[in-house]
Order: sequence, then structure tokens, then C-alpha cells
Amino acid sequence: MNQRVVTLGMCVGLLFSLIALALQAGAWHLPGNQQGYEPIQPIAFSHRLHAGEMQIGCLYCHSGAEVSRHAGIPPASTCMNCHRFVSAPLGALRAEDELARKENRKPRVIVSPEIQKIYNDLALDDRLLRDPQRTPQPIAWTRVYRLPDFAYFNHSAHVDVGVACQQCHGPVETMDRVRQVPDLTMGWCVNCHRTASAAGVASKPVHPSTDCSTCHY
Amino acid sequence: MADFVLPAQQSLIAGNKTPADVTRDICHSLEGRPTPLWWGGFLVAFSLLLLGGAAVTYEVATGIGTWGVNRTVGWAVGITCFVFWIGIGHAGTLISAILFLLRQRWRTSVNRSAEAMTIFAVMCAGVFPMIHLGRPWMAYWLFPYPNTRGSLWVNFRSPLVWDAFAIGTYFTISLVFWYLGLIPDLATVRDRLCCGFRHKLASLLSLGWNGSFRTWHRYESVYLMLAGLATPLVLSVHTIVSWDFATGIIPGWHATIFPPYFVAGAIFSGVAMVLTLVLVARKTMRLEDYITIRHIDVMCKLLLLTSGIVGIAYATEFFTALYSTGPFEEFAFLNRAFGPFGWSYGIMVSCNVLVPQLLWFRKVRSNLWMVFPISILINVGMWFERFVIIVTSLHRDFLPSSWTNYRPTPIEISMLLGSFGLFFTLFLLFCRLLPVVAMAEVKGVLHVGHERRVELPATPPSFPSVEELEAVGAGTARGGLG
Amino acid sequence: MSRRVVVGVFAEEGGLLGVTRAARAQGLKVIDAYTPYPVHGLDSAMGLRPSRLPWVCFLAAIAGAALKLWFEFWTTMVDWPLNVGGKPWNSLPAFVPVTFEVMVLSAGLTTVFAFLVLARLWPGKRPVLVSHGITDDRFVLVLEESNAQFDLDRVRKLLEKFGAVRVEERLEEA
Amino acid sequence: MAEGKTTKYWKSWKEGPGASPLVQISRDEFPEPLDRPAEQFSRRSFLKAVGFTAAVATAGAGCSHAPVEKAIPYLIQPEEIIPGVSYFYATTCGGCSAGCGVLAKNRDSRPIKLEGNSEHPISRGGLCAIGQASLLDLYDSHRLKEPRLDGKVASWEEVDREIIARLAEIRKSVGSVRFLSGTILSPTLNAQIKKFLGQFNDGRHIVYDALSSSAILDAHQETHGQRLLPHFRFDKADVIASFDADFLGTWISPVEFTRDYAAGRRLDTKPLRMSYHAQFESRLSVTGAKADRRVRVSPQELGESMVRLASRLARFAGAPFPLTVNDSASVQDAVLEDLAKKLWQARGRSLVVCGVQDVGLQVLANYMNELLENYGSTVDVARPSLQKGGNDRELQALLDELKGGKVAALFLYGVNPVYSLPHGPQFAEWIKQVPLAVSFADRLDETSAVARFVCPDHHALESWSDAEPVLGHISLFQPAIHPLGRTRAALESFAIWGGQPKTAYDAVRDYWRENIFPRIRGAADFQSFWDRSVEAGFAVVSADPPKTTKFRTTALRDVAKTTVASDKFSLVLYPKVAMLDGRHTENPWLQELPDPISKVTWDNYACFSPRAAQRLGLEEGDVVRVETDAQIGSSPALELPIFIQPGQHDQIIAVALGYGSKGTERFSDIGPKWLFARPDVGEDGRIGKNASPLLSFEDGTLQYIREGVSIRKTGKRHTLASTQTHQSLTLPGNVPLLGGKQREIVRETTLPVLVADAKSPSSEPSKANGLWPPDHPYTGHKWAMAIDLTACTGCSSCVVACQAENNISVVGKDEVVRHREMHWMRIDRYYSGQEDVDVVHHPMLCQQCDNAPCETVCPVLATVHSAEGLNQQIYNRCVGTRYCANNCPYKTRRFNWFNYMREDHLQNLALNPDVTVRSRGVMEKCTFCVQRIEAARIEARRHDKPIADGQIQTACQQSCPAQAIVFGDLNDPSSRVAKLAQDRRRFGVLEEFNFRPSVNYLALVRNREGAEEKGKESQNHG
Repeated sequence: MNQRVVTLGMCVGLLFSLIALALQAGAWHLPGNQQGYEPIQPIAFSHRLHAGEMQIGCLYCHSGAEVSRHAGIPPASTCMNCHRFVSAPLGALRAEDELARKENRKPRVIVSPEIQKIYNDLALDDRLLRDPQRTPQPIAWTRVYRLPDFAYFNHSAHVDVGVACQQCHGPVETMDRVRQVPDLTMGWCVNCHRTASAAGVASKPVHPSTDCSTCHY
Repeated sequence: MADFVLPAQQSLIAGNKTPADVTRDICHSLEGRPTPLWWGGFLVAFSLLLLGGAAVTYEVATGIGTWGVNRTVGWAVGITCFVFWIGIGHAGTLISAILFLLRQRWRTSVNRSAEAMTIFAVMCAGVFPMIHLGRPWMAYWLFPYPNTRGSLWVNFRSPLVWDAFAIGTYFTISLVFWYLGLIPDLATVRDRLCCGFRHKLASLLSLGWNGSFRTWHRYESVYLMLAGLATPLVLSVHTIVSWDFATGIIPGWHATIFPPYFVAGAIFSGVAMVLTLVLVARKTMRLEDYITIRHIDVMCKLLLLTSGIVGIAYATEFFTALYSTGPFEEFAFLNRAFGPFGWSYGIMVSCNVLVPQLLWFRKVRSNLWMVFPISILINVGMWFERFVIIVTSLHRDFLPSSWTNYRPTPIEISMLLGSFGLFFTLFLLFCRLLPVVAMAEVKGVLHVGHERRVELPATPPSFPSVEELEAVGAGTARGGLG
Repeated sequence: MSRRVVVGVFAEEGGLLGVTRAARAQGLKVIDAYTPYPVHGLDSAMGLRPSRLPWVCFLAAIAGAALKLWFEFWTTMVDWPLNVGGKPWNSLPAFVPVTFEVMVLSAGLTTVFAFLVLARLWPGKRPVLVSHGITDDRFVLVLEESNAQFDLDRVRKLLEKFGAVRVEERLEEA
Repeated sequence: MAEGKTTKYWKSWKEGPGASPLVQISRDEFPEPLDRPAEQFSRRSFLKAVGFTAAVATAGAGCSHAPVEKAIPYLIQPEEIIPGVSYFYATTCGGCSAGCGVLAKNRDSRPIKLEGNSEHPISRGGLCAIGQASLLDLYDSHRLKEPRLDGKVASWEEVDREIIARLAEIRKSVGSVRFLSGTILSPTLNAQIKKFLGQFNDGRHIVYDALSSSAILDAHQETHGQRLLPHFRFDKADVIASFDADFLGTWISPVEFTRDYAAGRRLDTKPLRMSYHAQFESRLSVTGAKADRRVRVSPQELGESMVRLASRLARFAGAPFPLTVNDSASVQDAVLEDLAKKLWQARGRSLVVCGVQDVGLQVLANYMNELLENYGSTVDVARPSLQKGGNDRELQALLDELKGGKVAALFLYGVNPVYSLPHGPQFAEWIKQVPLAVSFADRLDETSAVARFVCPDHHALESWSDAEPVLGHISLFQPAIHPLGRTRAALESFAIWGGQPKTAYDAVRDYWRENIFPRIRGAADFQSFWDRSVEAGFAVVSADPPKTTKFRTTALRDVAKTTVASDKFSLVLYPKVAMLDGRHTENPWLQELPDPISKVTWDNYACFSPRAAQRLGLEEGDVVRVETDAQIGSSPALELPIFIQPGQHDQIIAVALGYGSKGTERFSDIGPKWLFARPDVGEDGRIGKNASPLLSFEDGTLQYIREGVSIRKTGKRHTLASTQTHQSLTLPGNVPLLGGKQREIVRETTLPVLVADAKSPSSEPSKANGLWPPDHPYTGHKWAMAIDLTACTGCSSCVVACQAENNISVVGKDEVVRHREMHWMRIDRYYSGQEDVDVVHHPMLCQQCDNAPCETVCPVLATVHSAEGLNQQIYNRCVGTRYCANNCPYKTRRFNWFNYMREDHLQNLALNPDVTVRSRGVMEKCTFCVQRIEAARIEARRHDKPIADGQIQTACQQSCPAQAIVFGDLNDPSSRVAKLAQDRRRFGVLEEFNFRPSVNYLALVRNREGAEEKGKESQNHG
């Protein structure tokens, strides 16, 4: 009699644990699948701000994407194109001006800490001139999107036929910190190649190959 | 096979055994302490196993380069051992399944150990394709499973995939078949013991067997069906193994004769191995009454037959090669016999074709001191057959510029020894842990050749009349009830 | 509910065979027989119908083979066709070996599984032995006391006539 | 190589547009490009990660995180550099003194591959094995990174201070300053040295080539009154008679000569035209292997045959022949008569060359060329070659000076005399006595080890310089990478020591402004000329020819007749294609490159003819002691393993120079380390033995032949690492019945036969359909290759080019002995005939079969066919069953038996970032340089125009000096490869098996009478 009870209890327990597992399954990744990877970067650069609000095109900074296999991370000099003049958020500058007018003095140069990092890495002094004492330090960003070495990917091949950056990188212009959106598995690549050859890219017909040697050599 | 049927009046089991005797004899050897002979054998086997284990570990950690193989001879001792062990395995299935279908009742006393041998041999064989991979940890890629690669499946045109399935199936089915046969005997063991590890193990594995005849009834039909499945299976497995070579384009591999040739060879080597083991088991486990001279004799005849088939295959290969007049084909075989590896070809022919001819003589067959070495020699010869096929065909193929030589490294040799270590370790453990003779089946054939103790009435007895019962005296009848 | 049964223990397969035939001949209900090995001819004596397991085996084989064959076609021709050594997309001959192996595998395993289910055998099951020595050298016949006019003495005599070493009457939990 | 076509060659960033205030920084961050591009490095350790660890990870729970990887961008990105895009800098090869033009393929500011510069006037597209491999020297961790003083690392300041001080002393005291160098091609450097030495009242510049052609120059001194080396024009020669000159292998300028030679034997003209080439030599050289008529003569008979030939030519010319001709009939008479006729008929279009270091014979050669009116046509003395300027007489003088301790300052540039001179050890002593001994060696070789000052020069790819291989053809060096160490260009060193410091760049530029620019007609301003030159990598300018007198017959002299005792041998010291004088002995690619003839790697050895070996009862690998008699001062001896070389004269022993140097000790750990590994170096810890002690000086020239050498067995054995152990297409004799059967693998025929069946249709590829329906039409591209066996000389540059392009590992001697070399492209070499063997060189690479046997058997689909007919190999899918390699009829697949790739951070900079580095346990093979195909495809799509024929060049094709390899699209009927597929000479190897190989071969043709029995033999297997 009580044996039956025990059995019943066990079955119920099993059922519950199964349901629990099913709920977990979504979060489960195969080893090497970095989907959702969102590392902290040395400089809190916000794509939302630059690409989203400021409407700066992806290729302005990642110019390699058009011509090279690497989209490339922009050199600090590219940042300086703007940040030679823009050194802090508008609000902060305004506030400083206000303060200065009150205390009727010349407004001080306000540099936001993140932008200051660029200046430091370039070994620039506060007048943005090369400081001979210091040596420039390259900025070590943390890579988010990484393919294994045995898979060859060429940005230009995709950008040139009109594949939108977001198609692989997701809505970067809405992210403060960049996150890996797709799982970057081979299946993900191959299926895109298959559908593209059927549907075309940007309403142009394309013929992406699914030969192994398209990516592996 | 007709000549293997024993005359009915001859008894299969010596010494007028009753079922009880059978149970006692077989189980006794399990319950007693192991003999020094057993210990000796076990220690040797186990140390070989350790040696092999070390070699494998080193090879997997360092690279296939630790073998003697090279750009031209990509396979050698490893695959030789694989084919060899698969071959060994086949005799087990042959004896247990094919002879069962052929109603060869003499098989009962050897089929258990034969099946065990099959399983252990397949285990040994299975090790080699694994460790001879460049990246063994990727071995699971040989099986088609849904994956994140798009999905990328396997190449069903590749004999290696066929192999994976064949070996897998073969191992599973053999195991099930073996276990099925064990269930009643495990029950026997269980019921002889009151407690202890063996008892627990037996009770767990005997699935609560209670000798119900309704179960026996189903049991027999299942057993028959498995035997029916195992028979084509065993043929298919070695056929597929032979296709590893026959589908290749290498002269000396690319031959349509391979499947029958390999199957015959497999049975040949397998029976030889059974013989070796049975002779050992017979001595060490004191089973002379169950494994009689007659069993040995029958298996020797089987050897003689298969040796003949193998011999014909050797001749045919040469004939077809020379008849083909393809320079590469012709050369492959002339090189096989007269080239740098001629010596191995010599060993192969003498051990597999010449030596077994001795078995034509009853004297030889009945003299175990002759049979034992012959069976060993045959095993040696069959190992070399595979070596010859693999290495001599590869080392000089099409372009003379890439001809090379081959010399095994100590690592490979240790693996070869290790596989024997594994095999015998497992077998000796089996002798200690499980009944080596299928008791239930033997009991079933005890009466063969003995007049039955009880005459069955020709017709069912007429129901006794009341008077008769009265006459016997009903009074006593009640006594038993209560 | 429970029922009364008569248990006859024999030392020889012959006795069992004989008495089974006799008992059925006079309409006694044979519940089951217990033997250390499959006694030849006992099935007919007990009037058992041939097992239906062969059908299971056959169907499993067909199903396994069909499934595998379809899978091979699907993977090599439909899902991701790859040019392997210039071989045609449909390389049927190359698909035969695996198909065969899978057929045998599914047939074998299914049959055995079906058997275990039908025979109600599972690992660790505690055996119910009708008599000691069943798995050694004893042969047992179990008859049901079907109805009121079941005459125990007659049966006992019958059993003993065929050399029963022991005859007992038992209550059996159904 | 799409970039090559589309990008214009960049000048260095020094010239680059970006001159922003931040350029300085961009320069600063170049010293360590090594740590920057993370991705290239991780390529190296690919799959190793996927080894056990990953396997374990797989077993473990799913959410494992890969190690964090940093991506470090430039701070200031140089305008012309885009990460991941390759640029080509036109520069010059520093591998030897031939001065070929190369394009350095630069990726992320470092060169990753050298390619021949097709516009360069000397090499015109090809590049030899050494040139290809010189890239690896750049990244050699054993190169000196800073100057040394008294064997200790020093700063340039110290060194300069010391040297300048001492030079000042010497200027005061009248000390003699000697500058000993190999041939220096750089006019700038020469001028600077001249200027520098001019500051001293006794300064002399002695030029010495370890592989000397001094005799040729001396001969011209006597015959033409000018010590010069003519510029030989093999392309203009219809009949070539070569006396022991290995001009296709190692002589003066092999790439140029091979190119020209092949041009004369193209066989695509109507009517068929093919030059005739007769070779007289004692050992079997690469050139001899190509000869239409090869005559084995001992070094002693060589002069005799030259005299006989000359006398016949004189007879034809009706000129009196001043020399005595021994009129006893000789076996060669028939040959010589025939050759003389051919030469005479081809007056002005013929060429006689002689490689012997004997002024008398060289004069004779000049005489013949004079008779044949070759001067001015095939022998150019107006624009002579400057590739060999050595003067052995002056060298001898210097040696005497040194012996006498008369030298105050000795500068050693590009030479290693302690190693390469007969009396090296003494030389070392003498250097020690020199108060100011300065070496510019870039590594601590035998000489720089004893020199007090070592001022390492840049690698050719690191510095500005120039080269003038042929008068008026001036080639430029430009840096392709920022110097990796604190080395300094010799130009700068001299400028500093001379008192006017100047960068190499300025030095070269100024020299060009002053001396080169004026010599070019109709040039606008210097800047544009300079820009053009830098972009092209060279400039051709006018030059006033050296004043030569008319031919002086008086120079003719009788040739000394020496005879060797029958039990003695004469020793022939020769350079190997890969090693030359041993200057690249530390280059693993070259050490592992099989010799084109012997196919032996990682060793030198004593070559015996089969008969000689048989007579002495020697087996291959037996170590013998080569003993010289004491006639010339010392009597050095050498212990060498023997190698049995068919086609060699029975009276000689041939030993390669350039081995056994101290630097080779580094290779003791080149191979994988495991339980039963055998040493990769000899007992003395080095690769091979140094044979230069057996060199000798005779009447003012360095002698490579030594007579009266005896052999003693030592009983020792030494395994030679040969990549090919079976030499013939006939079945081995020990296999009965079919003893003499020929294999139909290489097709060979003769010119007459070819002309005869000119009408006969071409042998179409077999269209046999096999068993199954043709499911695989190749509609798009169909990549294919054609290899012309007539053009191929076996020089093996393709082998190294492939190795460089595809990241192919070096495995070391032991692995080669175990037949595990990794070369994807190999050159099979077969002999036919008995005594006078014919040689066939057969380049063998993956044939990309349409019915590939390897693909069918791979269980995991790691090798399948692409839609464009490529036999793909996917390394990351491979599990390593090696079934494919077994089933490959051509045995072109290579397996990674161990982890061969080494963690040498510097050396791995040479890896091609576009090609995966293979880990242990995977199969690899040639893929027709699929990375280049893909690059071209992407490039074509960007500019959406189709891929043009010839736009994709495989590495082997690009590098082939003979242009024997053609790659292209078979589906494009206008492509060269498609045309060649219709050629009469076309055949496919083993095509009767219906593998459908994508590589077509063009049969080997010898310009030889079909009537000759050799001709017959070649027909019946051709």
C-alpha cells in the first residue's frame, strides 16, 4: 500500500524536475557557444550614444569592413577626429560655462573621465599636444565576436553585397555595451548562406557558396 | 555440416550426470577458491593489460607518430589487430547461433564460453579503431547526430561508417544473446547461495527468474529469433570489415573475393581461438566431462574445412591478379610473396594452410598436445594474414616514388600484447564469476545417449476408477493435506 | 481473492510430461509448470499456443530498416547534398550495409524487450519459487482447484502415479 | 593573389602620405608589431585547444567560457595599412648574388611571403627555393639583435667609438685596411666602400665568392683585356654546349638562366622549335638531368673533349687551331662531331659555357664562342654580368698578408672565410691577430665568432639598398618591415665611421640622384623617376660598355693532361641547389628541401656511381673516410656516409659544400620529442660535414676538384633521410616474371617523334563514365592545372613556395627518415636507362580528382568536392582515420603525426594568416591555394568583374622560374589551362583508373634522334 504512495511521490518528483529542466534548457549553451557574451571594455564606449543618438555610420569607425576581412577596431586617432573638440557631455560643459559666468572667469576645460582615457593612451597633455615624457599605450579592447581560427570570415565579402551589419551583430545601435547576439555556430552561417541564395540580399540576387572551402582552409 | 551431427546413441556428456550433478559441478568451480593455475594466468594477462594501457595512454597523449606508420603505410598493426579480434569474435557467434539453428546439440557445453569470447574479442577489436584515430576524442563524429553545424551528417558511403554501425550492432546483439542465455543459470547460482556478493549479483541479474514454463516457452522462441538474427549479422559484420579494404582502390585490397574470404578466415581463426580457450578452461576448471574429446574432434574438423576455404582464397587472389594483366595488380601480389614482406606471407601460408593439414589424422585430432599448439599456430597465421593484406598492399602501391617500408615501434607491439592482456583478463574473470557452461542447456541434453529413467506411457493413462482408488486406500490420501 | 492450488513436485522431466498430459486429458486446469530447463514437448503437453513474439521481431525489423533507409536518403540527398568523390546523390548500394545493421539491431532489442515485458522479468525482481530446487533439478506442476467437485485424492493419486516426490495443497494470493 | 593585380606597390611609409604630428607615434609602435594582431597568433595554436581540454569541456557542463581575447588596434593607423589587407612591396632578393626581383607580400606591416617580380629584368617572375626561404631568415631568432664587442653585447655608441678611434690611429700610422666581401651588387655600397677605403693610404677591397667564377673573369682578362663576366643569354641560344656548368641549378644566376632556357624550349611554336642542349659533366647535376645529350666525362677528360670540340669548330671556321690535339680516337668523337655540326649551323645562336675553375679551359670556351660569333649575341660583354666579381688571386694575396700579420684593419662583409676557405682554422688565428677585425655578419658564424667587432647588418627585407646584377639593370631594396633587432645597415655604419652619418635611405637616394638619374634619358625630375623605380623595384639605365679588345688567340694554352690511378678517385665539391655555399644553412625550409637529384634532405654525403660502390663493396649509408694525399700542403680527410648516384662518372666522388657549419647545431631539437625519437643531427651535433677544407688553390683560382683521393671504410653507418627510396618506373628485379615491366606513369618522347605525329589528335582525358550517372556537372568555374614536364627542371622552388604559402611544418631528419615529410608539393625523380641514365622530374601534388578515391572513404565528410572541382580538405572536421591517405593513388596527402608547429613566436610571424595551422592528428594536402582563389573571388565581386585568366596564381606557379605550371579555369575555353588540356602532349597520371585528375601533364620531350635506343625506349613508354 504505502509502496504505491512512495512510487506516486517519486513520479511526481520526476515530473517536477523534468519541468524545471525544460525551463532551464533555454539558457543552456553548448561548449564554445558564447551567445550573450557582454564583456566590460577598458573604455565605456557606448554604441547607443554614437551609432544610435549621434547617427554615426558603422563604417565611419569600422572602415575595414568594406575592404578587409577584419572590420577592425578604430585607432585612437579616429576617436580624436571628434574628441579633439568634444571632451565632455554637453550638459557638463554648459554647467561649467554657467559657473564660470557666475564667478566671471574663463571656463575651465572639462574632460569626462572616459575621454580622458583616450588622451592618456595617446600620451597627450591637457592642451592635446604630444607629451614627450609619456609613451603612448595602445588600448586593449576585449573581443566580443570571435570565430575559431579554422573558420575564415571576410567582412568585405559580406558588406560589399549589402549585408547589413545588424544582420549578424544585432541592434548594436541600441546597446551601451556590445553583446554577442547570434550564437555564431556553423549552422547559423550555413543557413544564412542557404536562405540568401534563395531570397537574395537587399533584393539583389546573390550566390553564397556552401562549399566547405568557402570558410575552411 | 552434416558430418558434425553426432550419432544419437553417443552421449554428449560423459559420466552419467544427473541435473543435480551438473549444477554442482559447474557451480562448484565458481564457489571454490581459484586454482594457482588461474592466478598465474590472471597475473600474466593483467600485467599485459597494464602494459597495453600505458602504451595507449602515451600514444593518445603524444600522437600517432609513436607508431611506425608513415605517409604511405597509414594503417598497420592497429588495424591488423582490429580485424584479427573481430575475426576471433565470429566463432563465438557461429557456435552459439549457427550451430543452434543447425540443432548441433553438442554445442551446449561450449557455447557459453564461446559467446563470452565473442564479446571480449569485440571489445578488444573496438579499442583499435578508436585509438588509431588522429584525434580519438572526436570519435563520436562517426555517428550521425543532430548538431549545430548545419546539420552536418556523416558519409554513409564510407566503409568506416558501416564499420561503426556493424561493430556496434554486433556487440549489442552478442551481449544480449549471451545475457539471455545466462538468465536461467544465474537463477540457479542465486538459488544455491543464501547470501553474499555473488548471491546479490545473481539475484539482480537473474531478473527474478522462477523457471515458469510459460516463460521458458517464450524464452525459447526469443532465443531462436536472436540466433536467427545473429547468424546473418555475423556474416555481415566481417563482410563489412572486408569492405574497408575491398572498396579501397589499392591493388591487393580492391578484390571482390574479400567478403567470403574474410568470413571464412574469421571463422577459422575464431574456432582456433575457441579451441585454445576450451582446452585451457577444460584443464583449469576441471570440466573434462563436459568438454569431451568429441567436442575437440568436431572443432578440429571445422578448422580443417575453413582452412581449406582460406587456402583456396589465397590461390584465387593470385590467379585473378595474374589473369588481370594489370601491371599494378600483378605487382601487388608478386610483391606480396617475393617482396620485402615475403617472410610474413610465408608465415601466413604455412600456419593457415600447411599446418592444419595435420588435422586430417584422427590421431592428431585426439591428441590434445598436438591440437593445442596447432590452434595457437593458426591464430598466429591469421594475425599475419591481416598484416600481409594491409601492409604489403599499402607499402608499394601505384607511384614508386612513394614506396616506403614499415617497421612497428615498441608502442605498437605493446598495444598488440595489451589487447591479448585485456582479452584474457576478461575471460579469466568470467570463468570465476559466471557459469562457464550453460547448465540449463546441458541439463536439457543429459538424456541424449542414455536410456530415460522413466518410460512415458504410450497413451495418457486412463483415469483410475473409484474402485481402484478405494483399493489403494483413500485414507492415506488425506495425510498430505493440512 | 485467493485460490487453492495443488503443487506436484517431480524429480524427472518424464513424470512431469506424463502427468501434464494426463491432467489436461481429464480437464484439470494446469496453471503452470516449473522446470530447471526447457523440457522438450512440455509446451504441447500444456497446450501452449506458439508465442506471438516473432511478429514483434518482424515488425521491428521492417520499421528499423525503413527508418534508417529514409534517414540515409534524407541526409545525403535532401538535407545537405555533398559531392563525395563524384558519387551520385543517390548511392543506394552504399546505404545497404548500415540499413541492414540497424534492422538487425532494432529487431533484436525490441524482441528481447518485449519478452521481458511479457514474462514480467526485471532486474532485481524477487523471485517467487514454487519449490526449492526448481532451478536445479526439480520439476513442478501446479494445478488449480477449479471448482467444488475437484477431487483432491484423485489428483494426488494421479500425481503420485507419475512419480511425484511431494504433493502439496496451497492457498495462492492472486 | 588578387591584391597583386589591384593594389599599386607601396613605397615604405617613410614616403607615405600621412605626415601628421602623430606620425612619430605611429613609428614608435612599430618596434613591437609582434604583440599586436592577436588573431594571427591564435591561428598557430588552433585545434591544440580543441585537444584534450576541449574534449573534457565537452564532457563537462554546457556553459563553459572561452578565454578572453584582446584586440589591440593601432593608436595612429598608418594611412596605407589596413589590418587584414595584403600589400606588395617591390624589392630585391638578398638570398644570393644573382639579384632577382621580388614582391614582398605584406600583411599588417610584416612580410609573410616573397613572390617573383614578373617585370624585373633579371628574374622576370620566378624565384628560386632560396629566395622563397629567405623570408624565414628574417624571422630567425638566432639572428644577432645588437652589435657585439669582444663577444659581448654592446651598444652602437661603444662600438662606433672604439672603431672610429682605431681607424683614426690607422690613418696616422700607415696601416693597411682590407675589406673582404662577397660579390657586392649594390653600387651605392660599393661606392661608399671605395670612398671609405680612400681615406686610408693603403685600403683595398677584396672580393671573394665561396662559389667562385674567378676563372671566367681571368680568362676574359686574357682574351678580351677586361676582367669581366659576360652576361649569358640562354634565351637566344638554339644550341647549348655546357662543360660542367650547372646553369639551371647553382651557376651564377639560375633563375634567370632557367627562365631563358625554358623560353627556348616552349614547344608552343609552329613549327615546333626547341633548343638543343649537350652537357659534359662528371657528376649528375640538375642541368645535366635536363640535357638532350649528356656525356659522362671525368674532370680530366673534360679539357680533352673541349679541345677536340674546339679543333672541329676551328676546322669548320677554316681557322688554324693552335693547340695540339691528341688524335687517338675517342668514344666521344661521334658526339663531338655531331655537336660541332649543330653548333656551327647555329652560329651566333649557339652558346658554349664552362663551369670549371680553370683559366685555360675558360679561354678555350671563349675561343669557341668567338669562332661561333656568339660574342654580342648570346655572350654579352657590352652589358656584362656583375653577379660574380670574385678574384681568387687577390684573395690569396690577402691570405699571405694576414699570415704575415701585415693587416691593421679587416672588414668582413657577407663572407664566412673561417668556414668556407680551405685553411679556415688558420684564418681564425690570423683574424684574432688583426687589431681591428669587424664583421657585418647577421649571426655568430665561425668568422664573426672570432672577429672582435660584430656590427650586424639588416636583413635584406629590413633595409634600403640597391643592386646592379647586370650593368645598367639596377634593382632596389626597400624595407618591408621595421628592423626586428637593433641591427644597422652597413651603409649607415660606413657613413658613420667615414665621418658623415647618413641613413641608408638617404645614402641610396643620393647615390641615385647623382649617379643613376643622369644615366636615364628623357627623365623628368628625379622624384618621379625615383618614385617609379621604387614602385617597380628596379630601373634600367644606360651604361657605357667596358672597353674590350678584340679576341686574343694568343691566350690559348694547352690543357694539362692528368691521369688518376685506377684505385684513386677525383673529388668533386659541388654546391646544392638549396645550400649553395652554406650561407642559408640555418634555414630549416632549405635543410628539409629534398635535393632535386638525390632527394636526400638534412645531410651531405659522398656520391659514388653504382659501379664504383659495387667495386668497393659499399652500401648506401656506409660511412667512408675520404682521404686526400699530401701533394698540396695539408692533407685533410673527411668522414661521410655514401650515397649511390646513378649517372655519375665511376672515377669521381661528389661531395656537397655548405654543410657542417656551427649554426646547424640548433637543429638538434627541430623534430618532435618522444620516447623513441632519434637525433636529428649527426654525432658531432651538426647537419652534415664541412667539405671546404678539401678545397685548394691552384694557379690563382679556388679549385673545386681534387685529384688522387682515396677511400677507406670505417665500418660505421649513417642513415640518410631520403624522401624517395625507389628511383625507377620499372618493377624491381627481385619480383620475378615481370622483371622489366614499365609503368605508364610519366610520358616521355623525343622531338622527331613529336614532329612526326604532329597531325595525330590530342589524347583527350578519358570520358569513360564509370558506373554511375554524372550527377555533378561543373557549371561555374572548374579549376585545373597543367604542368609542362619539358620545362620543369626540378629546381624545387615550387616546393618551398608552397611551404611558405601554406604554413607547412618542418619535421626534422628523423621524421623524414620515417617517411613523414609534410611537403604538399613534391618532385618525383625517376631514372631510366642503365649507365647513362635519363632523368625525369615529375612534380606531384594533389590531383584534385573529380572521382576522388579519398573522398568516398572519409567517414566524417572531412574531404569532399567543391562545386568548382576542388578536392577540399577541412582540417577542423578531420578525425584522422588516414583512410583517405591510404586510398590516394598519388600519395599526396600528409598527416600530422605529431604537433609539428613550434611555439617560436618570431618564426611564426612568417605564417600565412589566411591558412589554418594544422594541429596533430589531422590530414592535410594541396588545395590549389584555395585561399588565393577565395581572395580573388571576393576581389572580383567587389569590382564586380569576372576573374580573369591568370589573375589567380598558385604559389608554386608563381614561383616557377621555368613557368612550367599553369593554373586556371577549365570551363573558360580561352584560358591557357583549357588550351593546354587540348595539347598533343597532354596526359593524366593513372587516368586509366578514371579518377579524373584535374592536373594535366605535358609529356617530357627530349631533343634527340628518335632512332637512338634511348629514344625508342622513351617512345615505348611515351
